[in-house]
Amino acid sequence: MISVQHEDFNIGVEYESLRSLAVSPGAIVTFTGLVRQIYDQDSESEVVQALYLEHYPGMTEQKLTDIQNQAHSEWEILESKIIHRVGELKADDQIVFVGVASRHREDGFLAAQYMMDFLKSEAPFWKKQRTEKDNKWVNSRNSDLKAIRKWR
Amino acid sequence: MISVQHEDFNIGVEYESLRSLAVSPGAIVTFTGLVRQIYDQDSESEVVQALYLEHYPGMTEQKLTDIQNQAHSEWEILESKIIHRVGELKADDQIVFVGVASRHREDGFLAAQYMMDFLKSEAPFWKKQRTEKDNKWVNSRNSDLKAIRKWR
Amino acid sequence: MVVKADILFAKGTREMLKIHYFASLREQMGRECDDLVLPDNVFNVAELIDSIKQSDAIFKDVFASTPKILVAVNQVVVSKDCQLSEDDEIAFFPPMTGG
Amino acid sequence: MVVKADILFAKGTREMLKIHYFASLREQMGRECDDLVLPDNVFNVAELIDSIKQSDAIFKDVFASTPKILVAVNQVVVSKDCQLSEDDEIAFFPPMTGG
Repeated sequence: MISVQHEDFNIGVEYESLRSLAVSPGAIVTFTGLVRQIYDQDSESEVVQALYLEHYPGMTEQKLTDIQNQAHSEWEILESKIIHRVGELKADDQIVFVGVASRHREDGFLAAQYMMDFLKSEAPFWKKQRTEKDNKWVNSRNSDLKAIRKWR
Repeated sequence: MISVQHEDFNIGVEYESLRSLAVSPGAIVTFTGLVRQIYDQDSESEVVQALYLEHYPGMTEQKLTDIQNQAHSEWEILESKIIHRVGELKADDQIVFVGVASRHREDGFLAAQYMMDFLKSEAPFWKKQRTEKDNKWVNSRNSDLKAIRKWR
Repeated sequence: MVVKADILFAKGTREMLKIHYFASLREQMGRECDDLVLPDNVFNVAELIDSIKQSDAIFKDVFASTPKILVAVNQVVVSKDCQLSEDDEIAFFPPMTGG
Repeated sequence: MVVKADILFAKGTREMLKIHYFASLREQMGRECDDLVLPDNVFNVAELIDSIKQSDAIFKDVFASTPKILVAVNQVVVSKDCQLSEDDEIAFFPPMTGG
């Protein structure tokens, strides 16, 4: 299941949902991404006050579904969930959730990392951050582009 | 922080604890291990009804602390927590929790995997499982021994 | 699927390309989208970009000043030699930064 | 640190090795632990195991029938050539299966 939403999400609820949907899981891995106050992308530390998340409706849902299906074909997964928020967010807010229930821990860890890596570089979301100084679009990170190469 | 306990634990509570203790985390990874009903170790599927977790008091706490300290020295981690239950457990019960708050997702995923891999092979816990057929000690998995080699 | 005969026949009701701009491109273009009749000499994405550059100075400036622009056709990221049909949904945007 | 002179002098109050057994070994031994005075000719783990095998038939059987037994001295897993002191805490157990 995937969800693109304005609303916040609750890890406890998402975890229990994966736990009850999966038949006899041995491992549940969750990843949550949050808005960091100190964003060090441009080598200078700036305090991020807010973040605006833009997305491409339609393509986003399709891409997240593709990424999830791909993860299910690569590893032995029982259930998984991707949530991504859009719109205005504050520092320390939750942005993204990936949860995987699997029989064995290796599949859970790898599938969660796989989904996060592809989501970062291939799902059509864009971040604009507001600091004390200005308002600017976040640049893509080279490390994120490298991250998906390891899966090829 | 580490905890060896009989009581169950709550992922939502553990997640929020990591989130509030860590200063501006960008990523929180949680791993939860559960008692699988279908345990296929001996190539035959048996329904596990209960599990008894024995441990070596003193050495367990020391080893978990060592593993946690090692993870903190290997990766950039803000906060982490290990919980392991002991005593009688039922099928579908939670056994083990590892949570990591970090700035970047790579550190969080790697540190959580690292702690789980070493916990599996080096922390003095032993599982005895009760199936419909019998009551027997679980054998260590070769894949678990291999898992720690990748970190050397 | 629209066949060539239909296009020639129904010139007046010819379908439009929908072009979307996202994030910094949307801001620089000053608008979210454009509708455009696929020019007769344009068959792929590279040709479309060249064609719009000639008619739209802002578009030309944005493409000149932005280091990397991705193109999606019908919501799938494609390379510049991707063939176009006259009712395609095109989108231009910078590299993604979600997650 | 107890020096040799003390051991010889205070034979009656000599400290004991504590030996723990866990999991399947505990069940096979039929007990959780043993107290043992470190024999004079025993300096390391391998020698201790041989020594106990000679005095304890159950221990000998358990060691013969168990494919892999780990040893911890003072709560740290060690190899069989680990040197012993007379107040060490020894533990024997099968490979761990937690998590």
